[in-house]
Amino acid sequence: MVGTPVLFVAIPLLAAFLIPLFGMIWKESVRVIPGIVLAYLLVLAINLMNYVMVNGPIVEVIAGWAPPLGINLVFSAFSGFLVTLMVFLGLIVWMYSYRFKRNVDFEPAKKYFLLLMMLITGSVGMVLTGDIFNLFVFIEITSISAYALTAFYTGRDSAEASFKYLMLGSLASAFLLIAIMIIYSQLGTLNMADIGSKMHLMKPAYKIMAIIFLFTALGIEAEIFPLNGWAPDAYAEAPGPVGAAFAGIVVKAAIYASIRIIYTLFDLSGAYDLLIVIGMITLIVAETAAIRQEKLKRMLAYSSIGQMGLVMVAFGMGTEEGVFAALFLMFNHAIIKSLLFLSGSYLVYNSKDKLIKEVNGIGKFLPITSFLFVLGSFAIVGLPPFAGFWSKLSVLTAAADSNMLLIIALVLIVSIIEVVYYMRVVNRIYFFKKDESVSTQRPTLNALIAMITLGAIVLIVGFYPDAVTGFLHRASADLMDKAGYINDVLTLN
Amino acid sequence: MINDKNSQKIVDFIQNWARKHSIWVLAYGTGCGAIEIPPTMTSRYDAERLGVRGAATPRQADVLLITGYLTTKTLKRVIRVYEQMQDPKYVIGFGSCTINGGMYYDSYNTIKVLDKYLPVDVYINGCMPRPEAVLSGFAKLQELIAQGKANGAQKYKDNLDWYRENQKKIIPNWVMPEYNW
Amino acid sequence: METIFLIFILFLGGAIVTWMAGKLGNIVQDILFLATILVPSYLFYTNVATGYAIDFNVGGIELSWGINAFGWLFSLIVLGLGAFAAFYAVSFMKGKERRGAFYLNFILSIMAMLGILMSQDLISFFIFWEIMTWSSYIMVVYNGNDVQRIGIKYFVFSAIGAYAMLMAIVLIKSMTGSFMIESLISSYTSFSYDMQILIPVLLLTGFGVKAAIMPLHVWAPGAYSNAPMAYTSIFSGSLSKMGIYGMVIVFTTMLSYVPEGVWFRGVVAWLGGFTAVFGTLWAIKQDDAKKLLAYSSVAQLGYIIVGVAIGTPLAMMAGLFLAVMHAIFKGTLFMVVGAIERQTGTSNFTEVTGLIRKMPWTFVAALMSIIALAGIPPLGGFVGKWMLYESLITSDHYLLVIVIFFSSTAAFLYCYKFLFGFFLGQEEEEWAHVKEAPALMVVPMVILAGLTFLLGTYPGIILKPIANGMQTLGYGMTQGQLWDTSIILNEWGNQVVLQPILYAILGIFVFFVIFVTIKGYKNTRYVTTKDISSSGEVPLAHENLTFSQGFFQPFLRAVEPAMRRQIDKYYTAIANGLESLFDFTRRIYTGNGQTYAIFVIVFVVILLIFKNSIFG
Amino acid sequence: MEDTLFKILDYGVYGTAVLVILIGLYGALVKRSLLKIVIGLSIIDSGINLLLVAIGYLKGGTAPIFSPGYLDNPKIMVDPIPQALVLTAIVIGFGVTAVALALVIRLYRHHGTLHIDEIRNLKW
Amino acid sequence: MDSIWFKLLGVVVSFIVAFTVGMTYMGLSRKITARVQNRKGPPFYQNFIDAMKLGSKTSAIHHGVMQHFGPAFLMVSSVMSLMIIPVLNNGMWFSNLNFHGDLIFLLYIMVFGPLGMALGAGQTGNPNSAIGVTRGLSQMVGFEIPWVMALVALMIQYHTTSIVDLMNIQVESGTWLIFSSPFAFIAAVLAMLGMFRYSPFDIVGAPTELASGPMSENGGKYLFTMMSSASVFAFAKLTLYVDLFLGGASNLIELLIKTFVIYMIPVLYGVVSPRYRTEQSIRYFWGWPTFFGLLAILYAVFF
Repeated sequence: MVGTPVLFVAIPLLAAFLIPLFGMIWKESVRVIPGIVLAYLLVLAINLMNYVMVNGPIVEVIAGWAPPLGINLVFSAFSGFLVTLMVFLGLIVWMYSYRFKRNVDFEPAKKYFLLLMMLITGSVGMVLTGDIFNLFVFIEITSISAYALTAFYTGRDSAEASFKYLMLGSLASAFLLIAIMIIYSQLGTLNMADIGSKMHLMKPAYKIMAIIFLFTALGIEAEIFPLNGWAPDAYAEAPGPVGAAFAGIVVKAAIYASIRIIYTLFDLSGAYDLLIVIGMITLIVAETAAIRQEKLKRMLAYSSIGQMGLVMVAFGMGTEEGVFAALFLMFNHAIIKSLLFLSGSYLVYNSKDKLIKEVNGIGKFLPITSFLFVLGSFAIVGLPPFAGFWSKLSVLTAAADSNMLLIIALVLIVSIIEVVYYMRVVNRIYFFKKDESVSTQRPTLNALIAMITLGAIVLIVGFYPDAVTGFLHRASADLMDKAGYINDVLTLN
Repeated sequence: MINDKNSQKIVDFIQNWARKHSIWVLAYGTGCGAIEIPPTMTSRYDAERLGVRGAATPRQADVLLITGYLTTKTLKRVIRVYEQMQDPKYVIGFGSCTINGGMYYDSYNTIKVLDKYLPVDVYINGCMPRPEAVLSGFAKLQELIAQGKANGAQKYKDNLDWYRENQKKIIPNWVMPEYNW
Repeated sequence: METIFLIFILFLGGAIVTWMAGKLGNIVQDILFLATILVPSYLFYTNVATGYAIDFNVGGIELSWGINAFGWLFSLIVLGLGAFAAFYAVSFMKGKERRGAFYLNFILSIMAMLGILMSQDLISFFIFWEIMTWSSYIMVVYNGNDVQRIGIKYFVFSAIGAYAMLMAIVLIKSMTGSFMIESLISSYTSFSYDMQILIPVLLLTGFGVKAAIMPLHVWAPGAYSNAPMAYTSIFSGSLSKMGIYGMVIVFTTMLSYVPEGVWFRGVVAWLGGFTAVFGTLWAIKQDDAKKLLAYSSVAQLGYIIVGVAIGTPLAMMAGLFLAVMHAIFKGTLFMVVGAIERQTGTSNFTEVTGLIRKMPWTFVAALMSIIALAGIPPLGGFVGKWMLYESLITSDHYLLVIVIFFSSTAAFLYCYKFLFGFFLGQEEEEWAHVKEAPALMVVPMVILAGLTFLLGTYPGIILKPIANGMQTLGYGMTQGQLWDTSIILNEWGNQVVLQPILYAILGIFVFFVIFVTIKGYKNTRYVTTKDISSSGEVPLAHENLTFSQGFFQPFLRAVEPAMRRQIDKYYTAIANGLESLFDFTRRIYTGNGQTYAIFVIVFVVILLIFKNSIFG
Repeated sequence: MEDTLFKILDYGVYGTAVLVILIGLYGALVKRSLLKIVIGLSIIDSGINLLLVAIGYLKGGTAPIFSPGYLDNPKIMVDPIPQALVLTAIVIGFGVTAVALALVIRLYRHHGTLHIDEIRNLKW
Repeated sequence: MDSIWFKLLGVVVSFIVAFTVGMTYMGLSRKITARVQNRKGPPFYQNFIDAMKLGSKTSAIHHGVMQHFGPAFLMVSSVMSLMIIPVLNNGMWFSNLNFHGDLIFLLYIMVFGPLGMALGAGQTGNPNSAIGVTRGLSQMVGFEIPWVMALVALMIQYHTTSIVDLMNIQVESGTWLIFSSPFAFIAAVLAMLGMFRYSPFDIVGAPTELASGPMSENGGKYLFTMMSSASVFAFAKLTLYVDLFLGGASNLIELLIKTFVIYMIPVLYGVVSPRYRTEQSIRYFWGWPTFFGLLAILYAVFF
């Protein structure tokens, strides 16, 4: 073991505070430091992951108070996998936005990377933490930096998007607090494992109240319909890499939190059905809304929401297969949707309104970016032999094993809608005449490396899904093993 | 054997007999004479019993029937039709107008003497000639065919330059392809 | 290394290398392209024997690749036609844009089709199926004409088919615990009644889309006509046969075990019959050669489906034989259209006329393929049709015979239209400059056209592999003599030896051609097509007297009631309705943050109200 | 009497907290001005904080830090954790409000109005 | 008997017979038409004279190679039909190359010629030819339906597709199929009206309308070939009807009588009829003839 989970929270937070300081000394450092930090964290995450795969979860106690009293961080196969994914995506986003524009001023860059580090801190913290109030704190860290990042461009629309996000985010934190209050007032503990072990003591009415408020609060972050009004706006108006970070990092953390709550904290079977129903509705509404979008990133945002709905459905099956499918879907979605956001923002780089019709015929001028976007499109709609296919297959297999014919049919029908709008964009990119008034922007080298890395992963996972399925199986087994989690946390000395 | 004169004679005889009894007529209804064709063909006079029958296109026809006056405008078409017919082919001038212009002798837009433009084998006079006269004209043509004397086409071939000259006098804008034998 | 892997790696690597090689020069790219098609084909036929199989494991899923005699039969269509089309494509694509992408998708399609034939498990079947779908999709939109309508339509229908198949696959997996086709077949009878119905329906939907069966065919005309012709020849020739391949497996294995199979057979056969009729009628109506051939493909696939669905040994043979023949002649015909389009710039009958003297070899290829298509005796199409009729009569599908015969007679109409529209009619000055297509395009066409003759004379050449394939599918050896030689012996004992008939036909033909030609040869002269008997008028150079507008107007007037309703329109209406609905759903996102906040509160309130029924 | 009073007070505190939350919700959901919405959100926060503190309160309890009676009888100590939570929540709420106000300023600059119905460029 | 030369001789003889009979029948039809129209009419051998004249034309034009092929295709179709249809039912004479006469094969061979001819007509570039061809093909689609229905009915009823078998059945049972499957006969005869292209179905070559349609650019030897082919084909078709429905014929005289009777149906129907338009013609065939065809099939299936 080369490090402890606490570093995942501490180092980026520290880096976030140090960035402005170092920036005074060496201006380039605001760009370099996050990279170094994230690279280190990635190495650390991979090492820890390997350790965890062999030795079981690491439970880190902060400030020496043992659970259930103290705050603890849990780096299990499940959370570790997500942390690794998030840190990796953070690195990709950093790489991409190293010089997003060719000449970025110092001030915006400083703020941007600072906020990005905060975002990663919060998200990683959400995944790692074993304490429900700590979760609240991390959510708030994430949210506040997300508000700021959404409003990063000084246009009026980004402020509007950010404000909507903020409104819903405040409600979310309010609900979360209420839920925490209910749980604490009933059980007198904030430790998740402890809550999970004592949940049977709680009165059902309070239990249901708590789960409703928790679910709503986390649902807002996890883009569940009808709580996701902020999402399309925020995705569309945030800078491209931030969109990728939302899709790949923030939402994943929120999903993790809600799933952890439903799987580990509560023992309500109705919650699973609720997940399926809500997930299905989210999927359908989002995909149908996406098909009529005129703005590229907004379309991607709706698609992202839809995918989250699908993840919810997969989690809602409650079987290990379902969890595996959901995790696979989350992984693929993180990779592919990031790829789409990253390449898509170069496709509409110079356009004011980011309209889909402005990508007409752009394939000739931005061959690699366009190709990667198309690759991402193919992958996300689940065309083999790309990564998305395997996750879709596992979702469907899990559904079939749970005897959910209707779910299979609906998912597939919605997939057809998904196919339609992605293919429309692909058609425009390659087979339409270019609009002369649209000027293209060639991606920088860093951005290209970032995108190509993601593209390569899409292909690798597509051709060789075994590259990740091993981890995913462990992670899903880990999530399903509620007793094991409680045991691991509470018996720690 | 084919070059043998006697056998050629026999072949000619048979062929001429066949041609004589199978006359497919392309009735070019240029003038008022066209009205005399139906009575000729239908039940009262029934030209078909002589083997005379209408042909649909010049490619299939043996006889070109110029029925009546021929305007300068129509001449071009008639020449065209005649040249599209397959050998052996015959022309029957029908009515006085084809002989000397008839009642249109001083018209500015009809041709007077058909023979200057197309090699006429048989003229049928009258204005109009009655079906009886038409039938007798066909009989005359049959006679000529049987004797091998209905060689207007050969005449046309031999004197093509002369005919062309006459034709071109009437038709100023000559757009037809030159007739290649 | 296993040869199968080598083949696929060669295909895949070759595809990518060819794609990238655009910078190295066109010649290099062409050679790479041809090598990528030919080398794996060579390896396949030399090193992969029937019965070869290999199992491996990807992502925790057992996969198995192998080839049986039935797949081998289709591999002839795929790789054989593919090789010819590849040579054609090299010349066809000369000087065109995005050749790399074309070559890439061409190779990928061929690889995917071979993969489908090699897949012994449903997952790799599906993977290759989808690779085939998207690579062909890219080809459909390749020219950029009307891609949002035609391309999306193609993809949506493909997706419907593929997802129906996927649903069947996951259901099968959950029931049998395995993705193997064999385990599906062996445990099919133990499924519940619902599943016994549902799974064939889903699978047949999936295959039916590719085979362009009646209600699912609407993508085909647009897609076939929109793709580059060099690709359409394998699109229509081989790719659609993959649907047939799947259907055959469903019919011969699963559906023959259950009593409901009879109904399936009847329904699908009748759908095939209707496909044939309406495909033909619409083909007659088309003025664009590509569209005409596209509808014709739909119709011809209808015959094949009828044969396959009836499923008696003779019918199956007929269907498979027609499948092979259709690959050959329709491949050729699309190549012909491609050649004409390349040389003249249009494929519209109303524009191009009188090419016979300019493109004689193309005409020969077109003529022979058309004769084969029409099913007229000397050439191969007849054998298939004949067997089809025999099988339909012997299996008591009398009305279906009439339907098929009607469509096959009506097919003469568009056959003639195709030949007349392009090659016959008046020669126009506008097309005086047209030259014969390059040798690289003509030679594949002519060879393929020659194949139709060869297979018409010696159908045993292809009937033997078909028989082998059918044995793999469980048809017994009892009818062995049926496909022993090129003698066709129908079930009622009428024996027709084809070769003497063909020789007689040829002999009579040659005799009369010579008679007509040399009689009075010296006095027979050639005249141009302007020298026609048109009431003495001389058509001027710019006057086109060719009859090409409203070619079969009287016929179409007669059948107009049947063609008044188009399935396509209903689909379009549904699609438009859905889009309007979706436009409505997205208005949920009003753009007002407060509304969203109210949504949240409402959500919570609803959950709180229904908490007992949800969590109770 | 005293018990009843306490009870009333008890429920009164809870009720007040809920009332505050509802007032805040009213402000956030019904008022059309951005500023009032922000204020409403703050009020929700305050209400929740109040509720949280109220829950942590022990009748006759004392502060957990160096207050009289604390050492004698740990049981009368008020649970410190809700108070810690409230402190954190207040800080976070403050941060959120600050961001919100910043955004409101920017929105006002761009749109020239604070009416939320007119700030709807992003929709559908 | 089985020598190939003997067979070839048989081919030649039956060709000559067919040519003669067909030509004579056509001449007779002209004569009959004339008599109905109160004319004297040409002699019955008039068609021979016409053919001879056409053969003796000394010049000809062609528009391309297909114009040579067209008449040849037509001849192939006629001669092959003749060879496949057994002329007499004694199984010895005029068996030609018939391979026990397969009906389906025959159906296709019969459309082979018109299609080839259509190609030849197309090459001429004459619009009338193409119009005629389209009309002919359309009409063919029309009359093939009842025709095939009738044949399918026979096939169902007697479980054979062989003409020879059908003839043998009639000989053995002593009942002609006209009596044992009357509806099939009616459908077939109504279809025959279209097949012979007399009025009202003479829309293909309509002389005044289309200038003889597909033939309009053919004169001399081409027309001669077509005429011969038409007469051979007519004989072949009549023989087929006799074979199928009238029990075949054991000698030529019987054959002539029977074929003449059959032949009179379209001729007499045609003499008194005007001309249909194409779609009227098609709809005609899809009306009563198809109905009778359906009846025939039902009859065959249920009885």
